[in-house]
Amino acid sequence: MNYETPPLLRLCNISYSHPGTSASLLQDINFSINREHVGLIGPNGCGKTTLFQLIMGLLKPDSGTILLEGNAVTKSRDIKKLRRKLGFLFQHSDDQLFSPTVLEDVAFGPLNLGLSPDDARDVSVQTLEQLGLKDFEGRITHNLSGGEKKLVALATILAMKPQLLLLDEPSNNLDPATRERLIEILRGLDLAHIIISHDLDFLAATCTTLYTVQDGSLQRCEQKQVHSHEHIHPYGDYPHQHGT
Amino acid sequence: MNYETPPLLRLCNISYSHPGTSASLLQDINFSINREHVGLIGPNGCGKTTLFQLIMGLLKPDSGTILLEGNAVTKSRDIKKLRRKLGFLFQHSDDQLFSPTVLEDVAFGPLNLGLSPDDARDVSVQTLEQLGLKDFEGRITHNLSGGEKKLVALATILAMKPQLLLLDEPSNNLDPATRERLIEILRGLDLAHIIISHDLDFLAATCTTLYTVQDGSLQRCEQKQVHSHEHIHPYGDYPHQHGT
Amino acid sequence: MISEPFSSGSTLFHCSDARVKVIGGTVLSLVLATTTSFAVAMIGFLFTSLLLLISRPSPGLILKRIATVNIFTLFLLFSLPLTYGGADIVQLQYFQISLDGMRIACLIAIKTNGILFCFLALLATSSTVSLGHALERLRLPRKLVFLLLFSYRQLFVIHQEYLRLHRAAQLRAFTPSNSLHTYRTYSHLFGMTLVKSWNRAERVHQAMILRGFDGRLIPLKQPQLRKSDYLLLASLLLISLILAGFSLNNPV
Amino acid sequence: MHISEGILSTPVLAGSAVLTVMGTAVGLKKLDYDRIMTVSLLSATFFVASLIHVPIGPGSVHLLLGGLLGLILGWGAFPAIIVALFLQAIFFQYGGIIVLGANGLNIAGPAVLCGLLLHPMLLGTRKQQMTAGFLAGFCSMFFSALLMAGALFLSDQGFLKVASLILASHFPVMIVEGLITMFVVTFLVRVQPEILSLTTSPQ
Ligand SMILES: Nc1ncnc2c1ncn2[C@@H]1O[C@H](COP(=O)(O)OP(=O)(O)OP(=O)(O)O)[C@@H](O)[C@H]1O
Ligand SMILES: Nc1ncnc2c1ncn2[C@@H]1O[C@H](COP(=O)(O)OP(=O)(O)OP(=O)(O)O)[C@@H](O)[C@H]1O
Ligand SMILES: [Mg+2]
Ligand SMILES: [Mg+2]
Repeated sequence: MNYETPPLLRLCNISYSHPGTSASLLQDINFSINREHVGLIGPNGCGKTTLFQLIMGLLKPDSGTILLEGNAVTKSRDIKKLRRKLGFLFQHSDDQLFSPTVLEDVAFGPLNLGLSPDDARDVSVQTLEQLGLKDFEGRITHNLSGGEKKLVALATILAMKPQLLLLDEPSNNLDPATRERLIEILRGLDLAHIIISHDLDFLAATCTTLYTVQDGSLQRCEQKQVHSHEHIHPYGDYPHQHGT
Repeated sequence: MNYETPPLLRLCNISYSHPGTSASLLQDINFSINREHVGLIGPNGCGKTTLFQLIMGLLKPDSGTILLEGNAVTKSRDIKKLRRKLGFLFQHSDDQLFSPTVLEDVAFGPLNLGLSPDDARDVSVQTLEQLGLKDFEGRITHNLSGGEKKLVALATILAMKPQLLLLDEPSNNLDPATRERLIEILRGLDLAHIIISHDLDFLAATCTTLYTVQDGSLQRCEQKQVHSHEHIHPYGDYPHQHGT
Repeated sequence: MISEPFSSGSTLFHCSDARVKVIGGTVLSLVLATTTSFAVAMIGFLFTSLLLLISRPSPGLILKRIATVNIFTLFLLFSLPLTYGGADIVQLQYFQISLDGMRIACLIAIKTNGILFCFLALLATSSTVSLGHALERLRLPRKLVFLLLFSYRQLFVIHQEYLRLHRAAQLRAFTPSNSLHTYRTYSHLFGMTLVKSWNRAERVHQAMILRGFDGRLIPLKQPQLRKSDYLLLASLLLISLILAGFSLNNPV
Repeated sequence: MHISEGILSTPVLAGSAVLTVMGTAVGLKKLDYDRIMTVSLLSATFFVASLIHVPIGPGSVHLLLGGLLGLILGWGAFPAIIVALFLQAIFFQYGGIIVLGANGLNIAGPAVLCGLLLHPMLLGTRKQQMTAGFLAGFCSMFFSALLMAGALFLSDQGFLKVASLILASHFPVMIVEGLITMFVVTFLVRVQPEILSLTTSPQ
């Protein structure tokens, strides 16, 4: 047992409440992930985004430890290291993009990691190509459509070569076509991920394990056999999708 | 035929393109509504929100007329009258709430309509109660959660007693419970509405007619009989919903 | 974060009409600001300290505010005696200490804090919104009051927007340093915030006119002046008048 | 950059208050209700700038960006800055009510002046735009510091040395303000030029 390599990320007894609130939002969260594809569901305001912020070191847990490859993340050096290995896609892409053009935005992370401007550009161009955003380099980020922004935000993260993706409601506000494309992309990446979503079909297509946050605790859903239930609505002839 | 009362709202041959763009976004839109419950679908960026802005007089059509109860809306007096009868719920509630507290925000419209502060307060309190937001009066609007903001934004509109609601993606970012509540509320209101949404189940629950915007034109979907198709995904035992 | 920590409470000042506090506070501050008399400044300082005590602010916060304001006062207290010059010079080893400079620095320290206490006790005990409406009823230009109320309302939204962008930069390994890259990054963060505000302005404006807005903000609460308000105003004005009289008769 | 209460002499307070009232009046007069929302939001954004700390040498300074506001709003920057200063007084007790006139004049005056004078340069080449941006940031800060020093000196001749000390200590800040304003200007030119009134926006 002791000779096993520790998991990439592990949460031990994490508890948290927002300053100024009395009841604790998250209680004794235990969780570990190595190379899995995990989905995370739960009602609005139950603390899903907060959990991601705790993991990324944007919030400090009231108690408990976060372990990266077996080492507790405590000092700001550790947090920096953790942030290099984990990529966090925000719930709102608008909050994530701030450079004038797409290329500059994608190259921002690699530049901060110490790459030369030329290398940073190469990495960025590659990443954009990988996501099918080849001609986007010169586009003004602010003018992109919602779906395009989401994909570019994903590119800014992938360009930093993370080992684990934290995606916060990635399929929100996407039209069916863009949503399909995102599913294809996520399946094509050979990366561990945790996806928050209210869209169960999206999770079914991208994840193998599902957790729920409810009343402050994180629980793994029993993996029952695939269920099938009937489903009725009008206008079934219009090309449609469930759960956008 | 000529003795019939004209419909509440009617669009005749409306065409529009955003200034600076060459291709026209919307072309020859014809549409009328009286007391129906209408759903509106279409891909991202096809001009659904733009159509609402045209109706509300926030944008001026390149050609075509808008008729309110049979009278063309041209002068600013007509537009004012139209804006009293139609309530527009924005895609982003953040843009719609601008007063410090919920009560002040809801009372803003009634005050502008000339109600005395006391009457405006009464109307607002009533509206909030109707939406199940009774204890929200003193809350600071910018601290509300996304779902709460949406409901308060709806209250600000209902407080002005409109005859037709234009709702732009009202179910976005709502959790299943809040979404259900919104459906209940919309069904409980005895008001005509047009709802933009990517969420077909939501539309099925709240609308009787469905239109699509595609390639600039507005088309009514043929109302086929209710269809049923099988539907498979894992974790079916978790209480779930399709299309959030 | 931005907040108005002193505006909530139930003391005499929290319950008083904002118009009364604006007038009384401004007149009293004006007397203190223009006086050159040590005695008047001192009496005024003691009086406003009393006012501050009555408003019962939270001690930790109030000390912090007083400390920030007094950084400059401290700078003057150290620098003026060395640089002021004048006739009264005391030689202290290598330093020439100007007694005039010392006197001026002390006077400034007393006046600064006196006015600060007056502000904290009278104005900071009202919310910005009620101050805004008070200013409008005191006949300040309507457009100016509108600017005040609306920038106040949007402040929090814009600040949070900036903070989220800043956080996104941090998560992408951004570490500030003395470099062009750092300055460019801050410019982009701020520029994006600006662009968003600009576009939000249009949408919020639309939301307002859709709800019948025509340039006038109608307050929901129309506070009525009570007896205690008149009493407070009268006593503040009386004290100011007495101090002003003293101040004119004793220029030093 | 703010002068606190209790330092300036009565004539200086009165004189600057009069000028500030005049500047605000002009700004308000040129402002119609269609633009007032934009000015409110920019005023709030200007306030937020003062919460942004950028590193400089071993420490950090907060931004002012008055020159930028001047470029964007012209005379409208005057009331916008006054409102932001009033809010700063309420929230942080920077400055105060009685010195609002002096602080307003010191900051808004140069901002409007630089904005109006340099705006035509924005219509030129990229290099000219960058120069205009840098100068707007640098000069508005320089004149603000100069006015501040002047206000101190006019209040009491004995403040001469302290005032020049303050002026000198602001030089690095002027350079940072210049650089940041320059970068923000090029950002706006690329992302949304109508903010700088470089293209006719649909009104
Ligand atoms: N900075 C904060 N201070 C106080 N409370 C906060 C703060 N941020 C979030 N909250 C509250 O904490 C709760 C959890 O928020 P969180 O964003 O984690 O929810 P979520 O599960 O991501 O919800 P959603 O599905 O709507 O995104 C909410 O009730 C929210 O109002
Ligand atoms: N002010 C504007 N100037 C120029 N183009 C604009 C403007 N506003 C919107 N557009 C463009 O017009 C198109 C239609 O926008 P609209 O917001 O109506 O789409 P939508 O159907 O509501 O999409 P979504 O489902 O994403 O909300 C988009 O391509 C958008 O980029
Ligand atoms: Mg969330
Ligand atoms: Mg839309």
